[in-house]
Amino acid sequence: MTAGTQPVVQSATRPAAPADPRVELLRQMVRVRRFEERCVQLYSAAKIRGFMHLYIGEEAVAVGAIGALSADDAIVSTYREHGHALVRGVSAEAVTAEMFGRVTGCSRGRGGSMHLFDIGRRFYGGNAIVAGGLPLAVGLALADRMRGRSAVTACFFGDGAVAEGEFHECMNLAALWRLPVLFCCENNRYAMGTALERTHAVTDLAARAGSYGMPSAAVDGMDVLAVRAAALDAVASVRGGHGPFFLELRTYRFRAHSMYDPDRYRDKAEIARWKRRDPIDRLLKQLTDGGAVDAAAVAAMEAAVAAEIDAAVAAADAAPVEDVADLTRFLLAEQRTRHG
Amino acid sequence: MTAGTQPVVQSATRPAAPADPRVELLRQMVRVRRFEERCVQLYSAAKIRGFMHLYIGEEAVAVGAIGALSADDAIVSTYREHGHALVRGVSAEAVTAEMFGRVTGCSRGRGGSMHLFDIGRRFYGGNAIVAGGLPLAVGLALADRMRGRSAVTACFFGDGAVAEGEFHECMNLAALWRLPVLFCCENNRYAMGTALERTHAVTDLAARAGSYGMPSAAVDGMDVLAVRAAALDAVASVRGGHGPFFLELRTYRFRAHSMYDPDRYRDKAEIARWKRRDPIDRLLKQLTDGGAVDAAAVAAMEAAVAAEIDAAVAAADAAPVEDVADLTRFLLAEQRTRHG
Amino acid sequence: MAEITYREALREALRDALRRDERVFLMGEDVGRYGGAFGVSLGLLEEFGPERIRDTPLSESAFVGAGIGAAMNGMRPVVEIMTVNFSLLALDQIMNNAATLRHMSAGQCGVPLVIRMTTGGGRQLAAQHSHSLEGWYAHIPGLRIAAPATLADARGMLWTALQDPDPVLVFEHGSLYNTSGDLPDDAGPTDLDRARIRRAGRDVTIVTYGGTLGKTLTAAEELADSGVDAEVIDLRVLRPIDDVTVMESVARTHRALIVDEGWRSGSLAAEITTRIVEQAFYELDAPVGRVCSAEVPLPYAQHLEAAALPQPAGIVRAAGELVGAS
Amino acid sequence: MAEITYREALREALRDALRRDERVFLMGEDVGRYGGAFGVSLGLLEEFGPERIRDTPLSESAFVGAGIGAAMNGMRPVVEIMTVNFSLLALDQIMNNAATLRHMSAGQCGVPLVIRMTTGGGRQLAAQHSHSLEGWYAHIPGLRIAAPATLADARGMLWTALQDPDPVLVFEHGSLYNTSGDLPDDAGPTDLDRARIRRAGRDVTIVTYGGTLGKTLTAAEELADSGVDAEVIDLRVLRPIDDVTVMESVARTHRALIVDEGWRSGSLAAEITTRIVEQAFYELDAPVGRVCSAEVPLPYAQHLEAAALPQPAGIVRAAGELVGAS
Ligand SMILES: Cc1ncc(C[n+]2csc(CCOP(=O)(O)OP(=O)(O)O)c2C)c(N)n1
Ligand SMILES: Cc1ncc(C[n+]2csc(CCOP(=O)(O)OP(=O)(O)O)c2C)c(N)n1
Ligand SMILES: [Mg+2]
Ligand SMILES: [Mg+2]
Repeated sequence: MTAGTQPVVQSATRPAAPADPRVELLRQMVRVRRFEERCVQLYSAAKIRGFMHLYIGEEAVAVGAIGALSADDAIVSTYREHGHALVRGVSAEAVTAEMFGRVTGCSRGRGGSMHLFDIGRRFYGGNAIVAGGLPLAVGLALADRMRGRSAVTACFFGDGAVAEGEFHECMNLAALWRLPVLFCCENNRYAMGTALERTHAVTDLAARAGSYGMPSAAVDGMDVLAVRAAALDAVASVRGGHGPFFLELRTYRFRAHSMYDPDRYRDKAEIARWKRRDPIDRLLKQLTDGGAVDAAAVAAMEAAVAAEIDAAVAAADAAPVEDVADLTRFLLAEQRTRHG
Repeated sequence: MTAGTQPVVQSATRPAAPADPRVELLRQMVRVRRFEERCVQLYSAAKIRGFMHLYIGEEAVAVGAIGALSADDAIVSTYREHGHALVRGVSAEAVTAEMFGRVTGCSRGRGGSMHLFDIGRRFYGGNAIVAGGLPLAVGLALADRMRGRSAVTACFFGDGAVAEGEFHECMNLAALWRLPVLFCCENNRYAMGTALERTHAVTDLAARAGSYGMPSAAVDGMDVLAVRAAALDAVASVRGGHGPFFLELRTYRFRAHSMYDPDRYRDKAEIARWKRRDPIDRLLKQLTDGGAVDAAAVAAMEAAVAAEIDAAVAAADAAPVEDVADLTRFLLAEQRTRHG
Repeated sequence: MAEITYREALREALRDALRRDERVFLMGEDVGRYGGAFGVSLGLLEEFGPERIRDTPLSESAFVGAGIGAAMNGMRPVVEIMTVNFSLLALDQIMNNAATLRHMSAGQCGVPLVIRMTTGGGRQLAAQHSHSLEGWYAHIPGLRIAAPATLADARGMLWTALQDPDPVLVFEHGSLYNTSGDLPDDAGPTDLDRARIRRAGRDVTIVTYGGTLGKTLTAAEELADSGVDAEVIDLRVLRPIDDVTVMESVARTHRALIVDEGWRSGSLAAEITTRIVEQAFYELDAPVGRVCSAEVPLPYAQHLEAAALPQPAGIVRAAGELVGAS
Repeated sequence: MAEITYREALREALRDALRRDERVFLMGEDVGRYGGAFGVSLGLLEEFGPERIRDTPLSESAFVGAGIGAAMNGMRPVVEIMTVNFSLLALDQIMNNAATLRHMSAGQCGVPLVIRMTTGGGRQLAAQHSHSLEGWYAHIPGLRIAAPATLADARGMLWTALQDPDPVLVFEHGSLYNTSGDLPDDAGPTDLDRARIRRAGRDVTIVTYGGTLGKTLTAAEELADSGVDAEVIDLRVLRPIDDVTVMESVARTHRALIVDEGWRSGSLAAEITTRIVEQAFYELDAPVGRVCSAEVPLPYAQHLEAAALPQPAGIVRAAGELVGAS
């Protein structure tokens, strides 16, 4: 997208390919950011309920890492997955409607913020049990391998999840069987209110991979270009048959853990320090400095994003809810072969 | 004990101090070995039932490691714990009676082979859930630390247990809190029928400790002197306040996993190769070559051990069983303070 | 008398225990610097320090097991599992160690441990964060299971649990933390033995506990308006169950309804029903009824979740049917 | 017709499934080189190779979860958890993923997974190795729970389970592996829907399943000697429960006894009892009885263990009392 001459991207999910691919990375980050900023308002307005975990500050991770995947690859995510879902192509409307509890939501309102699903896009859901998604990722990858497919399964989880037993079991199993799993550790330095140093005896998480014989890389998760480059390498390694890869993405959440969290445990100065590394500001500056975008282009981008979100919210708001009579629908498959 | 001139040790649990301390190590290994050989007969005679896991071949580990502990230190063990219990000082009679299901057993017949307890000796039991004892060890050590005691908790577990999530959680927690735990990994190269290489992506288990920042050592578990030396160092490190220590004891079980196991998965040549490294033969040769024992001393030792075991079996055989009316006794404490 | 919330009552109980007995300490995820996921332990770290208010890594099995080990070794730990949903990760430790060690060792050791956890649905937290599994735990011999539903029990059960030589699990329903009311300044320990009649009535016995007590009392008032006088029993302790209080009530009312947020099949309500059948069959004028959660993972959407959970209207309907039945 | 053991029948079912459907594979601890802890899969590694007969590390949560993931992605895994005792370590995966994913995703994905495990006591394996927790699992919506008690079901349930688009847990009682008898050579799949009357009778309905079916049939013969004609129902499927078969029987006999190896409080027996009360109360001539395990961790000593478990004598006594009751 060059300085205002090209038409503004109309559809958020199918943008006209911009000249400089970095502009699309910027757009995706802005889109996730603005979406979640709107979510905060919608939560205050009690349109969204339950637990909601924001990704604000961490956008470079989803945009960089998921951008390195192909459409055949699978993704397993956490409860902090708005960004993952949006970047993967789940529409803002489907996500919003889900959080509004509407039948047009990507899980028909059954999941809410923590359980966005889009199996058509191989997005195997947000999982709200810390580390609970890792075994699924191992199994998805196992099946792809057994079925002779070259797909990679990317599995997102936090620094806190690394302390769970399941992390260990899954790292070992994936490495032992050389499965095509890309372990994406979003190290935002806190598990709720518990800082990295009070969770882990050794805080260099990427180094852990070595004890499973797994290759790894630690990347500045506030730099979307670095994330993307590292993820492309990692995906190539996994797809090349070299077994799983552990990618540590060093990032920070600018907001509290969830909407319930008064954020008493972090130093304001620390938050301010990290905010100076805002991944959007950083890329924007690079692009502006290099002349790839100008103020008008950015304004157009913001306007398009705002329009997309406005439309999503309006559509979600107008959407119906699931019929209560369908409460137990989907508990089991609708068709079951009977035998014997 | 020098060549036949000294009286034969009468009590197995309180031997007269022999001149060369290695002789006592030999005696303990022989005692554990002969005890278990008798167990095999007793199992065939259906005197012992249920699961029974033999330690034959691994005696140097218990004798060397437990010998390095003091009476105040605590021990958490597995289902393969006859050796640990005997070396800790639980009488052969109490162990036999336990396996006979008698009220004089060290768990009054409720536990059997897998659940030997002697809390007076700080022997916190055999645990039959693989890795299930590790969290207990962490907690015992935490309490000792909080209570200002200098005790060490030694926790035994196998190579297979290292794959369990609990291993990871406990290693991290003990290291993070710098608790006085001695992790004793009895690496006998098999978890039931599954060889080390098919369980672990990285088979150097001691190296794992590094990823928790924990000091470690790998020792020849067929050499009781090496085990003892390494354990003394490790215990000193833990007691000295340097946090937990991981000791890998490289050993081998000469018999099948349990009495149910037809041992189809191991190569006969491999077993034969390891038998040539029998820890008892090895020490015996050293002691004989050096003149510390002669044939007569060994015969006397064997006779004393046999006598102890005979007496234990006879006593266990004559002992009564728990009254069936006491089935639910010990489910809860007999005394409970009522409030409110 | 002071106005106090359920959350504050729990905190007072913890503070009191930490002051009275130096063997007591609190351990769990985010109990310290965060102040507890539901704010229960806010301020305790500052008052008692990090040795006694211990933030743990996300390692449910390890820190619950560590609580067991510490309890066996002279301490009186209070372990907080953030919610019952995560307790599954520690269930092996609870079942195979906490509940079992005393018996397996023939009384040589005991596990005087208290485990607290939040339970229940109703806050739109969806399928993985809305379980009501206290009925499951009540199946395990060797445990005592408490479900404080009132301010007095929130304040009073902890100390009693800490005096118990055996493990006690305390289930705090997530909907209760913000409930408030007056509590006497000298409110003391409450027993962990007996159920309580929270509303006396003659026509039907409604047995419930924890998060559904409030809904049941609401239903009882509605029933009263239509002339049905319900007796409401708060079980308080789910293991062992106080059969006497239940049977005496059924002997008076001849009708019983159980309200339980667990999924219907295999619920605690089934156990209570069975005990009534075993012990008071000939007193019954109608089949025992139960109002439980629908057998479905709890959905996020408010209207679906509400439809899945026991509600006053459903309780009124079920009780009305029972009283109508011959 | 050929003489076959329960173990062999299970093996034949596995072999058959592996041959018929290339998506099927077996995964678990020691299923390969060892041949299965109880010998069920002996020889299958040699026949089908290590890709389809996969030995796993001791990592219950990881490999059960991997089975779930593989099932979601086009395979038909059979996961063996060596025994129910260790399944607690995988319970989070079973409850929060296997049983939940279809509903939570509004039907976008399903988990056509079969999990097999050994259950039960009676072999002097002591407290940590003798659990009967299938009743617990029967509480979880989204699962189907099977308990093959006969050779025909050992041979026939697996294929049906593999056709199911949802997760099926199969509980094999440890005491059954060595039982033997004749099975037709063309023995085929058996349903996972209905209970079966294993012995017809008029005086009392005895409902049981799995490891206690044999004991119950023994008791029924003894009862017959003393003139009591017991009908014995093998539930076969513990979730969903076939109420119709049970209620029709109770409508004939007017008396019911449940025999269940689970601990008494909170047992599956309580659920069956409650359903009978809910659906057939006015048919009952006596309270429903239950014979369950004593509420104690199972002890090692033979005489204590035997006293803790349901036994024919206790079943005879309980049924006798029921028939005696007015
Ligand atoms: C097993 C489990 N334990 C506890 C929780 C409660 N909880 C939700 S998120 C969270 C922190 C997780 O931290 P991390 O893995 O670093 O991810 P982040 O939230 O920072 O992205 C906790 C403790 C949970 N959901 N699951
Ligand atoms: C959690 C759990 N899973 C499986 C088992 C069954 N099992 C008992 S011992 C064993 C092998 C353990 O191997 P390892 O840790 O190496 O100890 P070893 O028996 O070799 O001493 C297995 C699989 C168990 N007891 N607990
Ligand atoms: Mg984090
Ligand atoms: Mg081993």
